Amino acid sequence: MIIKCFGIAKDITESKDIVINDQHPESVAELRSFLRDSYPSFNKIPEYMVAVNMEYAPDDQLISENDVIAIIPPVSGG
Amino acid sequence: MIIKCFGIAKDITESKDIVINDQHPESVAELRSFLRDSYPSFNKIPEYMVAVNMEYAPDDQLISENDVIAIIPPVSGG
Amino acid sequence: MKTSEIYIGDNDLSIDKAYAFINDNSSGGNCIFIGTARDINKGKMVEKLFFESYEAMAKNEIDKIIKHCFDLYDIKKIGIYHRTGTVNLGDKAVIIAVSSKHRDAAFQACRFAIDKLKENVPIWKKEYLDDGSYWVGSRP
Amino acid sequence: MKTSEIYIGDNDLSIDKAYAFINDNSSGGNCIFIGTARDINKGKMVEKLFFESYEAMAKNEIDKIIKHCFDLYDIKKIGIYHRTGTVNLGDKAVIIAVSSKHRDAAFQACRFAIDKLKENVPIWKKEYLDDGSYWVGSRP
Repeated sequence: MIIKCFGIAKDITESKDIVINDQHPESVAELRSFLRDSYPSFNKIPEYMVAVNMEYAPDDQLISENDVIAIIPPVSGG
Repeated sequence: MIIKCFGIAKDITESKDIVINDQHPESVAELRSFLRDSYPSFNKIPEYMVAVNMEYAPDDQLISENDVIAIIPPVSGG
Repeated sequence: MKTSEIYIGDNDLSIDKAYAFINDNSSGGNCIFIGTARDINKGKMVEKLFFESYEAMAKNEIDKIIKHCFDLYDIKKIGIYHRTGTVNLGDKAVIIAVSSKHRDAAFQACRFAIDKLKENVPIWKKEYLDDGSYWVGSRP
Repeated sequence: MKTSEIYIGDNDLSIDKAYAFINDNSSGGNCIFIGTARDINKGKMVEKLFFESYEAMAKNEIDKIIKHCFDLYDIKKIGIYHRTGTVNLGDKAVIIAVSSKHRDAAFQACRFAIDKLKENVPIWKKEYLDDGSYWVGSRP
Protein backbone atom coordinates (compact mmCIF):
# COMPACT_ATOMS: atom_id res chain seq x y z
CA MET A 1 0.00 0.00 0.00
CA ILE A 2 1.37 3.38 -1.04
CA ILE A 3 0.50 6.54 0.88
CA LYS A 4 1.17 9.83 -0.90
CA CYS A 5 2.47 12.63 1.30
CA PHE A 6 2.11 16.36 0.65
CA GLY A 7 3.16 19.58 2.36
CA ILE A 8 3.98 19.15 6.05
CA ALA A 9 3.22 15.40 5.78
CA LYS A 10 6.07 15.03 3.31
CA ASP A 11 8.36 16.88 5.74
CA ILE A 12 7.28 14.61 8.63
CA THR A 13 7.68 11.32 6.75
CA GLU A 14 10.67 12.68 4.82
CA SER A 15 9.19 10.94 1.82
CA LYS A 16 6.88 11.69 -1.11
CA ASP A 17 5.37 8.20 -0.79
CA ILE A 18 5.42 5.85 2.15
CA VAL A 19 5.05 2.16 1.43
CA ILE A 20 3.41 -0.31 3.83
CA ASN A 21 4.28 -3.82 2.75
CA ASP A 22 2.28 -6.03 5.04
CA GLN A 23 -0.50 -5.68 7.58
CA HIS A 24 -1.59 -2.45 5.98
CA PRO A 25 -4.34 -0.38 7.72
CA GLU A 26 -7.85 -1.49 6.78
CA SER A 27 -9.61 1.82 7.37
CA VAL A 28 -8.82 5.51 7.40
CA ALA A 29 -8.93 5.40 11.23
CA GLU A 30 -6.36 2.60 11.25
CA LEU A 31 -4.18 4.58 8.88
CA ARG A 32 -4.28 7.53 11.29
CA SER A 33 -3.20 5.23 14.16
CA PHE A 34 -0.42 3.82 12.04
CA LEU A 35 0.83 7.31 11.19
CA ARG A 36 0.70 8.47 14.85
CA ASP A 37 2.68 5.40 15.91
CA SER A 38 5.23 5.56 13.11
CA TYR A 39 5.66 9.35 13.01
CA PRO A 40 4.80 10.99 16.37
CA SER A 41 5.04 14.45 14.73
CA PHE A 42 1.59 13.83 13.23
CA ASN A 43 0.26 14.56 16.75
CA LYS A 44 1.72 18.06 16.56
CA ILE A 45 0.09 19.32 13.35
CA PRO A 46 -3.53 20.48 12.91
CA GLU A 47 -6.04 17.85 11.84
CA TYR A 48 -5.30 16.45 8.40
CA MET A 49 -7.64 14.83 5.89
CA VAL A 50 -7.17 11.55 4.10
CA ALA A 51 -8.06 11.08 0.46
CA VAL A 52 -8.91 7.68 -0.96
CA ASN A 53 -8.86 7.52 -4.74
CA MET A 54 -8.75 11.32 -4.84
CA GLU A 55 -11.85 11.84 -2.69
CA TYR A 56 -11.83 13.06 0.91
CA ALA A 57 -12.64 10.02 3.06
CA PRO A 58 -14.22 9.70 6.53
CA ASP A 59 -12.46 7.75 9.29
CA ASP A 60 -14.69 4.68 8.92
CA GLN A 61 -13.97 4.26 5.22
CA LEU A 62 -12.31 0.92 4.44
CA ILE A 63 -9.16 0.93 2.37
CA SER A 64 -7.53 -1.79 0.36
CA GLU A 65 -4.20 -2.56 -1.26
CA ASN A 66 -5.02 -0.97 -4.59
CA ASP A 67 -6.58 2.26 -3.37
CA VAL A 68 -4.69 5.47 -3.99
CA ILE A 69 -4.26 6.93 -0.49
CA ALA A 70 -3.04 10.44 0.28
CA ILE A 71 -2.42 12.48 3.42
CA ILE A 72 -3.93 15.94 2.96
CA PRO A 73 -2.71 18.49 5.51
CA PRO A 74 -4.77 21.71 5.82
CA VAL A 75 -4.89 23.13 2.31
CA SER A 76 -3.63 26.66 1.67
CA GLY A 77 -3.94 27.33 -2.04
CA GLY A 78 -5.06 30.60 -3.59
CA MET B 1 -26.57 81.06 -20.76
CA ILE B 2 -25.31 77.87 -22.36
CA ILE B 3 -27.01 74.51 -21.73
CA LYS B 4 -24.99 71.42 -22.62
CA CYS B 5 -26.99 68.56 -24.14
CA PHE B 6 -26.09 64.88 -24.06
CA GLY B 7 -27.57 61.63 -25.34
CA ILE B 8 -31.27 61.87 -26.14
CA ALA B 9 -31.25 65.55 -25.10
CA LYS B 10 -28.85 66.33 -27.92
CA ASP B 11 -31.14 64.48 -30.34
CA ILE B 12 -34.18 66.45 -29.11
CA THR B 13 -32.53 69.86 -29.24
CA GLU B 14 -30.52 68.90 -32.33
CA SER B 15 -27.64 70.70 -30.73
CA LYS B 16 -24.68 70.01 -28.48
CA ASP B 17 -25.23 73.33 -26.71
CA ILE B 18 -28.30 75.50 -26.59
CA VAL B 19 -27.85 79.19 -25.93
CA ILE B 20 -30.40 81.36 -24.12
CA ASN B 21 -29.57 85.01 -24.74
CA ASP B 22 -32.00 86.91 -22.59
CA GLN B 23 -34.48 86.18 -19.81
CA HIS B 24 -32.69 82.98 -18.97
CA PRO B 25 -34.27 80.61 -16.40
CA GLU B 26 -33.39 81.49 -12.82
CA SER B 27 -33.75 78.04 -11.30
CA VAL B 28 -33.55 74.42 -12.38
CA ALA B 29 -37.37 74.28 -12.25
CA GLU B 30 -37.60 77.25 -14.62
CA LEU B 31 -35.09 75.60 -16.92
CA ARG B 32 -37.29 72.49 -17.04
CA SER B 33 -40.33 74.66 -17.97
CA PHE B 34 -38.30 76.41 -20.62
CA LEU B 35 -37.22 73.08 -22.13
CA ARG B 36 -40.79 71.66 -22.10
CA ASP B 37 -42.05 74.79 -23.84
CA SER B 38 -39.26 75.02 -26.38
CA TYR B 39 -38.90 71.28 -27.10
CA PRO B 40 -42.12 69.36 -26.37
CA SER B 41 -40.27 66.06 -26.87
CA PHE B 42 -38.80 66.50 -23.37
CA ASN B 43 -42.25 65.43 -22.11
CA LYS B 44 -41.82 62.06 -23.83
CA ILE B 45 -38.56 60.92 -22.29
CA PRO B 46 -38.03 59.54 -18.79
CA GLU B 47 -37.11 62.04 -16.08
CA TYR B 48 -33.80 63.72 -16.70
CA MET B 49 -31.41 65.33 -14.23
CA VAL B 50 -29.86 68.76 -14.46
CA ALA B 51 -26.23 69.41 -13.53
CA VAL B 52 -25.05 72.82 -12.42
CA ASN B 53 -21.29 73.25 -12.46
CA MET B 54 -20.93 69.48 -12.85
CA GLU B 55 -23.03 68.59 -9.79
CA TYR B 56 -26.53 67.13 -9.90
CA ALA B 57 -28.88 69.94 -8.89
CA PRO B 58 -32.37 69.91 -7.29
CA ASP B 59 -35.25 71.81 -8.90
CA ASP B 60 -35.08 74.72 -6.45
CA GLN B 61 -31.41 75.44 -7.14
CA LEU B 62 -30.87 78.93 -8.53
CA ILE B 63 -28.82 79.29 -11.68
CA SER B 64 -27.02 82.26 -13.10
CA GLU B 65 -25.48 83.38 -16.35
CA ASN B 66 -22.02 81.96 -15.65
CA ASP B 67 -23.04 78.55 -14.34
CA VAL B 68 -22.20 75.54 -16.45
CA ILE B 69 -25.58 73.89 -16.99
CA ALA B 70 -26.12 70.41 -18.49
CA ILE B 71 -29.11 68.23 -19.26
CA ILE B 72 -28.41 64.70 -17.99
CA PRO B 73 -30.79 62.08 -19.42
CA PRO B 74 -30.88 58.70 -17.61
CA VAL B 75 -27.27 57.51 -17.57
CA SER B 76 -26.39 54.13 -19.08
CA GLY B 77 -22.63 53.69 -18.82
CA GLY B 78 -20.85 50.49 -17.92
CA MET C 1 0.23 54.35 -1.08
CA LYS C 2 -3.46 54.59 -1.91
CA THR C 3 -3.65 55.71 -5.51
CA SER C 4 -6.20 55.73 -8.28
CA GLU C 5 -6.37 56.19 -12.03
CA ILE C 6 -9.26 57.27 -14.25
CA TYR C 7 -9.56 57.11 -18.03
CA ILE C 8 -12.49 58.07 -20.23
CA GLY C 9 -11.85 58.09 -23.94
CA ASP C 10 -11.91 56.53 -27.38
CA ASN C 11 -8.87 54.25 -27.01
CA ASP C 12 -9.13 50.48 -26.56
CA LEU C 13 -9.04 49.50 -22.89
CA SER C 14 -6.21 47.25 -21.71
CA ILE C 15 -6.68 44.80 -18.85
CA ASP C 16 -2.88 44.46 -18.72
CA LYS C 17 -2.40 48.16 -18.12
CA ALA C 18 -5.14 48.20 -15.48
CA TYR C 19 -3.52 45.24 -13.71
CA ALA C 20 -0.06 46.82 -13.97
CA PHE C 21 -1.49 49.89 -12.26
CA ILE C 22 -3.12 48.06 -9.31
CA ASN C 23 -0.50 45.33 -8.78
CA ASP C 24 1.40 45.95 -5.56
CA ASN C 25 3.56 43.75 -3.33
CA SER C 26 1.43 44.71 -0.34
CA SER C 27 -1.77 43.44 -2.02
CA GLY C 28 -2.80 39.80 -2.18
CA GLY C 29 -6.29 40.18 -3.66
CA ASN C 30 -7.00 41.78 -7.02
CA CYS C 31 -10.45 41.97 -8.60
CA ILE C 32 -11.04 43.17 -12.15
CA PHE C 33 -14.48 43.68 -13.68
CA ILE C 34 -14.72 44.00 -17.45
CA GLY C 35 -17.99 45.09 -19.03
CA THR C 36 -18.25 44.10 -22.69
CA ALA C 37 -20.69 44.75 -25.54
CA ARG C 38 -23.21 41.90 -25.59
CA ASP C 39 -24.90 40.61 -28.74
CA ILE C 40 -28.45 40.42 -27.37
CA ASN C 41 -30.22 42.82 -25.00
CA LYS C 42 -33.86 42.30 -23.99
CA GLY C 43 -34.33 39.89 -26.88
CA LYS C 44 -32.98 42.26 -29.54
CA MET C 45 -29.86 41.61 -31.63
CA VAL C 46 -27.31 44.33 -30.97
CA GLU C 47 -24.94 45.30 -33.80
CA LYS C 48 -22.67 47.64 -31.87
CA LEU C 49 -22.70 50.22 -29.09
CA PHE C 50 -21.80 53.88 -29.00
CA PHE C 51 -20.89 55.70 -25.77
CA GLU C 52 -21.01 59.42 -25.18
CA SER C 53 -19.77 61.06 -21.97
CA TYR C 54 -19.89 64.41 -20.26
CA GLU C 55 -16.22 63.84 -19.67
CA ALA C 56 -15.34 66.46 -17.05
CA MET C 57 -18.37 65.66 -14.89
CA ALA C 58 -17.95 61.91 -15.45
CA LYS C 59 -14.41 62.16 -14.06
CA ASN C 60 -15.74 64.11 -11.07
CA GLU C 61 -18.39 61.47 -10.39
CA ILE C 62 -15.88 58.62 -10.78
CA ASP C 63 -13.59 60.46 -8.40
CA LYS C 64 -16.40 60.51 -5.82
CA ILE C 65 -16.91 56.76 -6.29
CA ILE C 66 -13.19 56.18 -5.75
CA LYS C 67 -13.21 58.30 -2.57
CA HIS C 68 -16.18 56.26 -1.31
CA CYS C 69 -14.32 53.04 -2.10
CA PHE C 70 -11.29 54.16 -0.10
CA ASP C 71 -13.59 55.21 2.79
CA LEU C 72 -15.66 52.04 2.81
CA TYR C 73 -13.14 49.32 1.96
CA ASP C 74 -9.55 48.58 2.94
CA ILE C 75 -8.17 48.74 -0.60
CA LYS C 76 -4.79 49.81 -1.98
CA LYS C 77 -5.31 50.90 -5.58
CA ILE C 78 -8.23 51.36 -7.92
CA GLY C 79 -8.40 52.10 -11.64
CA ILE C 80 -11.60 52.94 -13.52
CA TYR C 81 -11.54 53.03 -17.33
CA HIS C 82 -14.46 53.71 -19.68
CA ARG C 83 -14.57 53.67 -23.47
CA THR C 84 -16.37 56.32 -25.46
CA GLY C 85 -17.25 56.19 -29.16
CA THR C 86 -18.08 52.99 -31.01
CA VAL C 87 -17.66 49.69 -29.15
CA ASN C 88 -18.03 46.53 -31.20
CA LEU C 89 -19.49 43.24 -29.95
CA GLY C 90 -17.24 41.52 -27.43
CA ASP C 91 -15.12 44.64 -26.96
CA LYS C 92 -14.46 46.16 -23.55
CA ALA C 93 -16.67 49.12 -22.58
CA VAL C 94 -15.49 49.45 -18.99
CA ILE C 95 -12.79 48.08 -16.68
CA ILE C 96 -12.78 48.41 -12.90
CA ALA C 97 -9.59 47.12 -11.25
CA VAL C 98 -9.04 47.01 -7.49
CA SER C 99 -6.22 45.68 -5.33
CA SER C 100 -6.28 45.08 -1.60
CA LYS C 101 -4.53 43.14 1.11
CA HIS C 102 -7.38 40.63 1.33
CA ARG C 103 -9.79 39.52 -1.37
CA ASP C 104 -12.99 40.50 0.42
CA ALA C 105 -12.34 44.25 0.12
CA ALA C 106 -11.25 43.93 -3.52
CA PHE C 107 -14.46 42.11 -4.53
CA GLN C 108 -16.70 44.47 -2.57
CA ALA C 109 -15.07 47.68 -3.79
CA CYS C 110 -15.06 46.46 -7.41
CA ARG C 111 -18.76 45.58 -7.20
CA PHE C 112 -19.61 48.87 -5.46
CA ALA C 113 -17.71 50.87 -8.09
CA ILE C 114 -19.41 49.32 -11.13
CA ASP C 115 -22.86 49.60 -9.49
CA LYS C 116 -22.32 53.29 -8.67
CA LEU C 117 -20.81 53.99 -12.08
CA LYS C 118 -23.96 52.67 -13.74
CA GLU C 119 -26.16 54.76 -11.41
CA ASN C 120 -24.41 58.12 -11.35
CA VAL C 121 -21.75 58.68 -13.96
CA PRO C 122 -22.88 60.81 -16.93
CA ILE C 123 -22.13 58.37 -19.72
CA TRP C 124 -24.75 57.30 -22.25
CA LYS C 125 -24.98 54.14 -24.30
CA LYS C 126 -26.63 54.00 -27.70
CA GLU C 127 -27.55 50.55 -28.97
CA TYR C 128 -27.54 49.89 -32.70
CA LEU C 129 -30.25 47.31 -33.37
CA ASP C 130 -31.50 46.09 -36.74
CA ASP C 131 -34.48 48.47 -36.53
CA GLY C 132 -32.44 51.55 -35.64
CA SER C 133 -30.39 53.06 -32.86
CA TYR C 134 -31.61 54.05 -29.39
CA TRP C 135 -30.21 55.70 -26.28
CA VAL C 136 -30.58 53.06 -23.58
CA GLY C 137 -32.98 54.13 -20.81
CA SER C 138 -34.16 57.19 -22.77
CA ARG C 139 -36.39 55.57 -25.37
CA PRO C 140 -39.46 57.80 -25.71
CA MET D 1 -21.65 27.06 -24.89
CA LYS D 2 -20.82 26.59 -21.24
CA THR D 3 -17.15 25.73 -21.11
CA SER D 4 -14.37 25.72 -18.59
CA GLU D 5 -10.60 25.53 -18.44
CA ILE D 6 -8.29 24.40 -15.63
CA TYR D 7 -4.54 24.81 -15.31
CA ILE D 8 -2.26 23.80 -12.46
CA GLY D 9 1.45 24.11 -13.09
CA ASP D 10 4.76 25.91 -12.92
CA ASN D 11 4.21 28.35 -15.79
CA ASP D 12 3.49 32.05 -15.27
CA LEU D 13 -0.23 32.76 -15.30
CA SER D 14 -1.59 35.12 -17.96
CA ILE D 15 -4.62 37.33 -17.32
CA ASP D 16 -4.78 37.93 -21.09
CA LYS D 17 -5.12 34.23 -21.83
CA ALA D 18 -7.74 33.80 -19.10
CA TYR D 19 -9.71 36.74 -20.50
CA ALA D 20 -9.36 35.45 -24.07
CA PHE D 21 -10.85 32.16 -22.87
CA ILE D 22 -13.90 33.65 -21.12
CA ASN D 23 -14.64 36.51 -23.54
CA ASP D 24 -17.81 35.82 -25.47
CA ASN D 25 -20.20 38.01 -27.47
CA SER D 26 -23.11 36.68 -25.42
CA SER D 27 -21.52 37.82 -22.14
CA GLY D 28 -21.61 41.39 -20.86
CA GLY D 29 -20.09 40.86 -17.40
CA ASN D 30 -16.63 39.45 -16.79
CA CYS D 31 -15.02 39.13 -13.37
CA ILE D 32 -11.40 38.14 -12.86
CA PHE D 33 -9.82 37.50 -9.47
CA ILE D 34 -6.03 37.44 -9.24
CA GLY D 35 -4.37 36.25 -6.04
CA THR D 36 -0.78 37.46 -5.72
CA ALA D 37 2.11 36.86 -3.33
CA ARG D 38 1.95 39.51 -0.61
CA ASP D 39 5.02 40.93 1.16
CA ILE D 40 3.66 40.77 4.73
CA ASN D 41 1.49 38.09 6.35
CA LYS D 42 0.46 38.27 9.99
CA GLY D 43 3.16 40.84 10.65
CA LYS D 44 5.98 38.78 9.12
CA MET D 45 7.99 39.78 6.05
CA VAL D 46 7.52 37.21 3.31
CA GLU D 47 10.40 36.62 0.90
CA LYS D 48 8.64 34.31 -1.54
CA LEU D 49 6.04 31.54 -1.69
CA PHE D 50 6.22 27.95 -2.85
CA PHE D 51 3.13 25.98 -3.89
CA GLU D 52 2.80 22.20 -4.04
CA SER D 53 -0.27 20.43 -5.41
CA TYR D 54 -1.74 16.96 -5.52
CA GLU D 55 -2.38 17.77 -9.14
CA ALA D 56 -4.81 15.03 -10.21
CA MET D 57 -7.01 15.45 -7.13
CA ALA D 58 -6.73 19.25 -7.30
CA LYS D 59 -8.09 19.15 -10.84
CA ASN D 60 -10.94 16.91 -9.66
CA GLU D 61 -11.79 19.29 -6.83
CA ILE D 62 -11.62 22.32 -9.13
CA ASP D 63 -13.87 20.50 -11.54
CA LYS D 64 -16.42 20.07 -8.75
CA ILE D 65 -16.24 23.80 -7.98
CA ILE D 66 -16.83 24.59 -11.65
CA LYS D 67 -19.85 22.27 -11.77
CA HIS D 68 -21.24 23.98 -8.68
CA CYS D 69 -20.69 27.38 -10.31
CA PHE D 70 -22.63 26.32 -13.41
CA ASP D 71 -25.41 24.92 -11.19
CA LEU D 72 -25.65 27.93 -8.91
CA TYR D 73 -25.01 30.87 -11.23
CA ASP D 74 -26.06 31.81 -14.75
CA ILE D 75 -22.53 31.99 -16.13
CA LYS D 76 -21.08 31.26 -19.58
CA LYS D 77 -17.41 30.40 -19.13
CA ILE D 78 -15.03 29.90 -16.26
CA GLY D 79 -11.28 29.42 -16.13
CA ILE D 80 -9.32 28.49 -13.00
CA TYR D 81 -5.52 28.67 -13.06
CA HIS D 82 -3.11 27.97 -10.19
CA ARG D 83 0.67 28.27 -10.07
CA THR D 84 2.86 25.66 -8.45
CA GLY D 85 6.54 25.99 -7.56
CA THR D 86 8.15 29.26 -6.51
CA VAL D 87 6.06 32.42 -6.70
CA ASN D 88 7.88 35.69 -6.09
CA LEU D 89 6.39 38.76 -4.40
CA GLY D 90 3.75 40.45 -6.54
CA ASP D 91 3.50 37.47 -8.87
CA LYS D 92 0.21 35.76 -9.65
CA ALA D 93 -0.53 32.59 -7.66
CA VAL D 94 -4.10 32.08 -8.87
CA ILE D 95 -6.51 33.45 -11.47
CA ILE D 96 -10.26 32.85 -11.50
CA ALA D 97 -12.00 34.25 -14.59
CA VAL D 98 -15.77 34.13 -15.14
CA SER D 99 -18.03 35.51 -17.86
CA SER D 100 -21.80 35.84 -17.77
CA LYS D 101 -24.64 37.71 -19.37
CA HIS D 102 -25.04 39.98 -16.34
CA ARG D 103 -22.41 41.10 -13.85
CA ASP D 104 -24.13 39.77 -10.75
CA ALA D 105 -23.55 36.12 -11.64
CA ALA D 106 -19.94 36.77 -12.71
CA PHE D 107 -19.05 38.42 -9.39
CA GLN D 108 -20.83 35.77 -7.32
CA ALA D 109 -19.39 32.78 -9.17
CA CYS D 110 -15.87 34.25 -9.09
CA ARG D 111 -16.12 34.85 -5.35
CA PHE D 112 -17.63 31.40 -4.73
CA ALA D 113 -14.87 29.73 -6.75
CA ILE D 114 -11.93 31.37 -4.95
CA ASP D 115 -13.54 30.74 -1.54
CA LYS D 116 -14.09 27.05 -2.33
CA LEU D 117 -10.64 26.70 -3.89
CA LYS D 118 -9.07 27.91 -0.66
CA GLU D 119 -11.24 25.51 1.37
CA ASN D 120 -11.07 22.27 -0.59
CA VAL D 121 -8.43 22.09 -3.28
CA PRO D 122 -5.31 20.11 -2.30
CA ILE D 123 -2.70 22.79 -2.87
CA TRP D 124 -0.26 23.85 -0.18
CA LYS D 125 1.57 27.12 0.29
CA LYS D 126 4.95 27.41 1.95
CA GLU D 127 5.97 30.86 3.10
CA TYR D 128 9.64 31.79 3.16
CA LEU D 129 10.13 34.22 6.05
CA ASP D 130 13.40 35.61 7.37
CA ASP D 131 13.38 33.02 10.17
CA GLY D 132 12.73 30.01 7.94
CA SER D 133 10.04 28.46 5.78
CA TYR D 134 6.67 27.14 6.92
CA TRP D 135 3.67 25.37 5.40
CA VAL D 136 0.78 27.77 5.94
CA GLY D 137 -1.89 26.33 8.26
CA SER D 138 0.29 23.35 9.24
CA ARG D 139 2.76 25.01 11.57
CA PRO D 140 3.30 22.60 14.49
